Amino acid sequence: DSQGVTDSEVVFGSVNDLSGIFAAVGVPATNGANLRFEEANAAGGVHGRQIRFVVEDNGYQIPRAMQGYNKLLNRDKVFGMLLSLGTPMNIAGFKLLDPKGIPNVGPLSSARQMLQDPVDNKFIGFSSYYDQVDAGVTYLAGEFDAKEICSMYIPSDFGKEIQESAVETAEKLGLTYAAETSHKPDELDFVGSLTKLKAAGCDVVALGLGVRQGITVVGTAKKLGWTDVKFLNTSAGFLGVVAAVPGGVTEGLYAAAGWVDLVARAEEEAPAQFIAAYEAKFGQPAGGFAMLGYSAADTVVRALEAAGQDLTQEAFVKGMESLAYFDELTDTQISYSAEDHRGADDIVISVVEAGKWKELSRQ
Amino acid sequence: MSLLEIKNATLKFGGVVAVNDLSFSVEEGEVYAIVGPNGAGKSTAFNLISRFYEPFAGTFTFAGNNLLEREADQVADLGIARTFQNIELFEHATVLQNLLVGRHRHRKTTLLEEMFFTPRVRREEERHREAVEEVIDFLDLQPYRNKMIAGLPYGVRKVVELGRALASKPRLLLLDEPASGLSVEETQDMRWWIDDIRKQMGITVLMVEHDMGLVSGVSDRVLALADGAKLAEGTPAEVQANPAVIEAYLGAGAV
Amino acid sequence: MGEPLLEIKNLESFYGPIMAIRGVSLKVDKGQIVTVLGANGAGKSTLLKTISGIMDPEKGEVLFNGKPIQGQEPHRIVEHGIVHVPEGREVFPLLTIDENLSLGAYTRSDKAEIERDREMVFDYFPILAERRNQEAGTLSGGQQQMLAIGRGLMLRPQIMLLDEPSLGLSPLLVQEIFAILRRLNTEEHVTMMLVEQNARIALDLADVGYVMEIGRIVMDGSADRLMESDDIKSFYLGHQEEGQRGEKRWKRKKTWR
Amino acid sequence: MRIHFKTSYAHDIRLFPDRWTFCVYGALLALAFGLPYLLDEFYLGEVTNVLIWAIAGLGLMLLTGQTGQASLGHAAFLAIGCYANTILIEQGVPFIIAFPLAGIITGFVGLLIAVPVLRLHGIYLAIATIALSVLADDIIVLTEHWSGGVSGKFPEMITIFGFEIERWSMPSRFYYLVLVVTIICTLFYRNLLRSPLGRAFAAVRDSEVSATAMGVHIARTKGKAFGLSCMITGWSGALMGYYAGTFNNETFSLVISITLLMMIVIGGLGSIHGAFFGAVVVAFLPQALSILKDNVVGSGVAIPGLETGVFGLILILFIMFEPMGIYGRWLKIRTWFELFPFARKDMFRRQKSYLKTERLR
Amino acid sequence: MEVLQLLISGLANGCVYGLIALGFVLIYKATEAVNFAQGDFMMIGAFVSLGLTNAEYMHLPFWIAAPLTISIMAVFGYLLDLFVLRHLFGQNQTAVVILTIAMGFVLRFVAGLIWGHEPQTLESPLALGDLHIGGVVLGMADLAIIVVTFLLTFFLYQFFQRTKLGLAMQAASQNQMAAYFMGIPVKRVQGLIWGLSGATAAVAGILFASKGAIDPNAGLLGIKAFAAAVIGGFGSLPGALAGGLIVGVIEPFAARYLAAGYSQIAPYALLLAVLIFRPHGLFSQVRVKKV
Ligand SMILES: Nc1ncnc2c1ncn2[C@@H]1O[C@H](COP(=O)(O)OP(=O)(O)OP(=O)(O)O)[C@@H](O)[C@H]1O
Ligand SMILES: Nc1ncnc2c1ncn2[C@@H]1O[C@H](COP(=O)(O)OP(=O)(O)OP(=O)(O)O)[C@@H](O)[C@H]1O
Ligand SMILES: [Mg+2]
Ligand SMILES: [Mg+2]
Repeated sequence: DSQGVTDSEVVFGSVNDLSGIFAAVGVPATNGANLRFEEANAAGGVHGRQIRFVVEDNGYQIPRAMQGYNKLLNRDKVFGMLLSLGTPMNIAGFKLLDPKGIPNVGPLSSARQMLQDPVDNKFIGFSSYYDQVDAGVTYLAGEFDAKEICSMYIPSDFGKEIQESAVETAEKLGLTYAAETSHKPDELDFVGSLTKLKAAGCDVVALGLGVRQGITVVGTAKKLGWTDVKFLNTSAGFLGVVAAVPGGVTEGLYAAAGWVDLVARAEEEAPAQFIAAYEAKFGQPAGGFAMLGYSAADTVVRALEAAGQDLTQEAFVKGMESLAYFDELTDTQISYSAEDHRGADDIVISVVEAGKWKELSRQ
Repeated sequence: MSLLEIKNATLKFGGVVAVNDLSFSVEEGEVYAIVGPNGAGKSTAFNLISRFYEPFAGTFTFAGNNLLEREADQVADLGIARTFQNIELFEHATVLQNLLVGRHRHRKTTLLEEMFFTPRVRREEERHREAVEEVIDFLDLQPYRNKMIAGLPYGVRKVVELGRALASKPRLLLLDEPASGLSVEETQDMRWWIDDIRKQMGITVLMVEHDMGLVSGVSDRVLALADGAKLAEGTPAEVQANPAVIEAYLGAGAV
Repeated sequence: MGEPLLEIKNLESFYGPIMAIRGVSLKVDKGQIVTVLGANGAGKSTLLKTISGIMDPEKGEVLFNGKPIQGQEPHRIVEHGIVHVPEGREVFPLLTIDENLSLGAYTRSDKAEIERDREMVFDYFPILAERRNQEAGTLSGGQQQMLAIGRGLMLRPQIMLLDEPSLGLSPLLVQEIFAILRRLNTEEHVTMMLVEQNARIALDLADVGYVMEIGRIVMDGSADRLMESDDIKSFYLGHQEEGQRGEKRWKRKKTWR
Repeated sequence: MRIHFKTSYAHDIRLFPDRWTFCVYGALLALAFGLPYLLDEFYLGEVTNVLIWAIAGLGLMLLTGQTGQASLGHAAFLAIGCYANTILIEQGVPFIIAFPLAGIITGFVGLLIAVPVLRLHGIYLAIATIALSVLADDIIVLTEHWSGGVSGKFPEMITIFGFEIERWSMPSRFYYLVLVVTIICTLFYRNLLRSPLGRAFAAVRDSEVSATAMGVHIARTKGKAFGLSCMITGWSGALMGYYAGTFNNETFSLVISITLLMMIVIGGLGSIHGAFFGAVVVAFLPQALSILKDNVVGSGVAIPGLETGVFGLILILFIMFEPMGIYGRWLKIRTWFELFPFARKDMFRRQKSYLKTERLR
Repeated sequence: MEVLQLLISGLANGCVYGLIALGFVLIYKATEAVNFAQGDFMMIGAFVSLGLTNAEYMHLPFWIAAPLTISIMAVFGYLLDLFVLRHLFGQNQTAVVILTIAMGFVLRFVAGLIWGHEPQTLESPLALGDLHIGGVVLGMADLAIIVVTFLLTFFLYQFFQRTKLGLAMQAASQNQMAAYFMGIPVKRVQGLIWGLSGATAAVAGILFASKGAIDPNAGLLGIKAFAAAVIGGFGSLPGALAGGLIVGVIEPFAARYLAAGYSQIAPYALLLAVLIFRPHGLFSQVRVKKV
């Protein structure tokens, strides 16, 4: 018998950051998921079960996250985890989830470790930062004949993964890894770092920074008159607001991510519908992470449907592994199987043009 | 040899010469008083002995030890205890705890023993308590034993400070204005205490005081300071009769 | 004499659960000097603090010119013209003497007069003039006391509450200060309430005296009458102490208990 | 009011002033040992967490409450304890040795760090320790070889002579381990307080000049306080590592340091009780708010960050109305009952109080 | 040229720290309390100006919004003192520290509630245009920050040094009781200083938001500004500026010339170094007590 499921209810949990430095990711994502679950519940639930989504705020601190897990696992007795944020938090959580076979779906971390062994109960929605940088650098190298690869990163698991990927991709492609700079999350001036990278003659700079910092970096480079360089963001900086910074500051910024930007497709049917529904409910414009949250919840709903009336964790995992569909909202093909626990395999390269992300290529 | 010998001590603060080529010595077993106008450098002399200040020049010898080779906290180990003009007690502790800190220089136990509170620590503690209780009895502090310093009136604090210095069983006791802020009656008590400290406990006393009644009552010798330098020295009567002292310090209508 | 400038009715003050003033009533007439005597911990300082608003009374009234002022913020009380020169100096240690004195004149705006008063204070205490740019915290104890008194004078008060002004002062200065107080009283008609351990000189200066014990007033009367009282003589003036206590160290019981 | 008749000096030196207190604490201890039979896994986990925080609180309390040195960098020492313990165990040192050693190592590191920063006071010390907290993060990344860097470490299962303890699969065993460490630390703390060193701590806190005049070496005493404080904190850190199951450079962040300081102030500076009261507030209140929210507005995200906001608000109100911390309030309540029915209504009204500069040392 | 560029950007950068540090120092100078929420004050100031200026909110002209923001924050600071901090009057300063830390939680929560968590950019005229002076580039916002910071420091310094109120504030911080004895309305004076520091935070916020994007966590910058204030010797206004500039300038140079992994440590390592050699900052106001 699996915990967290009755005839009338199934409980999903999430350990998230709603008040800390990654609240800009956690809040819209959980909002998006809630939107999808409400729709499902309003339609009578899945196989007659209402979905309850319990979100614990950890303010991006591991001790608080562990308390969140304690509550979700031992008190709320969740059936599965969805959209949990933060690499270290997720990894810590695996130790508790794995013995009970509790599925962890769509973590808000694109670290490679999200699919560590045992893989059976883990599902990620999109490609890892590592693959994103790989694809991005490869693309830019091909398009612009870039030779010197560099990176700017926060020395955290997130930043380090991007840096490692930049190093290894450069090596793989026979390019030089020219220079790198590291930063604190509260740093606000990048003239020194950019001067260094410029002096090193960087052609491509992979960014493993906070959202706010990414914007400043690109703006500062422009100001310094350094224009013959391509900055490459990952999914962590792939946001509408980044493209829409007034004054065209971020014009020409590249990003490699697992999905296609929402705002750029605001006219299309599925995104338009979602944007309207989200604004109506939360009073704030929908962004990329809201979309991710919605899409991840949608995956869960589909998997629950596929799992059938007799819901157990094994059945749910089977359900997940049977999914293969085109997600109009993210504009990607999502497919899971027993061997493949990653939903969307595509990596989309986009660039900011006229205040919007424009899709360039898909890999 | 004198117990405390100070030779040619000088200390300046910027342009102010607080102590100016001052020499004096205190003999074992006597009560030696320093008087002088406000700002004469009396407290500064004490602070020099306590090693709070580094002198510009001069030698300081206590019982054959060169004080200048010691750090401020080692002065107490030599057996010099003091009180302060403005009262410096441990405000957030009880009278008892304050007095027990006075025993610090007699501490024999190590950190590790104290963490486990070994029987030796317990025995030592009881010894300290006994010593402190003697002081409490001596100074009539029983009613205040477990009171917080923060709530005590000025006069009692003065006595507690004296007690804390006594608890360390010093050889030399430095008292900075022990009777200021005390009533006549309390000053009387202070006088007896100082007498007993000298006679019964055999502690040498060096004190700064403005109450000439007390000074002439207890001290064997008096040093009058002015502008950091010696103005007069001698028995209380001699000093009080010295015209320079009357002029600079006592005033015409001297009590 | 005249009408009471300051009148205290049945005042009670507490430090948490401890009752420090237990129903004190007294009167200070305009132009009078009143002294409050009492042993340690009698509550003299507490009484002054309650008048100047540093402490809130639990019960009772403080009337100034007939109007109740108890429980007001201390700065309001200063504005009425009541100045408290506290026990233990309480100077501003990191400010210079000059700045300390300027703060004494905080409530005033008559620049020329302020400068005159500053000169007056420097006149009383020449050492302060000499050290006018020294930080007050580095002054000697007695010098700080002078500064505290001088700063109080800068306020041009109607009534001064003086808590042990002679604390730590040399005998010469004690005489000088009391002479200054007398001059202020006769020339400027400053009313004074004086708490002193040096009872002889206080009674000498004062018109009226009160004696406090454990938060109560146990005796009052004109200074001359008090000076004659046996209890006062033996406990506060230390008269026949020598003879009586002598070697016996025996204490006489106070008769008012 | 209970009256103690003391018949010997030993009376004052005892752990418990009278039989009644002895009984109260005895009962408390019995309850603590019986807890695994009374609580479910969730609450037992929370209690364990509270105790771990309380140990850290004891550590900081020794430094801040007893010695008056505010530290905003104690998360760094949690980290050192945690890493030292794990690395030692990875090197094959058995837990029973590695764990105490981890605390001692932390204490030594604390002592080393204390040497240069001991000349600092108040706010300056606080900021220097903030710098430590911030640097710890980077140092962990730079020493990746030992620390595992950003990928972090996973403490192995604890075995004491073959007896296995694990936080998640055996919550009550882990609880007992934490409880025992708590009791030991509390006893150390109590013992220090009633011996000369504890008094020297208080002396340094209240007046450095007169402590010096009494023969207390200020720097050495502060150094000892720092070392002891770090030692206890290190133990707490090691336990925290087990509780989390994994840790990396981001685990022991500045936020944790700040939370720790907040905890002891809320609990009541300068008392053992305060560390425990504070731990309950800081470690359990957010959880309680979360549960409350589930019950009131339902699970899911009604207002993002609501718990944190409410938590902040509660702290503000708390400090506003009880700046002496919970222990202060506790004392008042106790006095009220002891005096019953003679307590005056306004007996605990705050008399006006005034501050003086701390820029003079 | 490169060095000059680094220096100039460092200055502008340091002025931001300096501005926040000024807020810390103001409060400390007048109350000896430390406002750990100063960075969050700045964040709120930035959001208020953004809320007044940006098109999707109130859309007021910037030059009206800016003074309005400053007034709003001044009032906010004063009211905060009136309704919250006054309860702690005369209490140990650690209580104030904890209170302001908790206030930071609440302010971040409120900001997130009103303005969301995604980074936003102020539509400020200062954000546009750069100055090119012989190869060195300086943004308009940077220039504004440098000028405003120096002016503000100068005026505040004069205020404390020259005016009666400034002197009274210093007195109130050194001995509250004695200040009352002088007739200084200590509580009101403290309220004023909180108002003043609110206004300073607003200035910092507006300039900061003109320079880059803001989100509710922008206030975390306060920690570094706090360090800057300490380097300067907490309690000295020119010291705050100097500390800010030192931290600000060291950063670009460290980033330029040190290896990745080490460069971001530089400001904190410097801080420790300064404290070890000058335990109470460059312009120290800490004294040994005379006994
Ligand atoms: N740290 C200092 N800086 C500058 N001047 C100082 C310092 N300490 C003391 N002085 C000056 O040195 C002189 C002597 O001071 P000291 O305290 O020794 O006087 P004192 O004889 O004890 O006077 P009192 O009887 O008033 O206590 C005074 O003029 C004082 O202003
Ligand atoms: N802060 C405090 N907390 C608790 N009790 C206090 C406090 N201050 C004073 N008391 C108590 O109040 C009583 C009166 O004290 P007060 O200072 O008014 O005495 P005093 O007559 O001025 O004595 P002294 O001559 O020593 O200055 C004393 O018994 C004292 O114990
Ligand atoms: Mg002196
Ligand atoms: Mg008094």
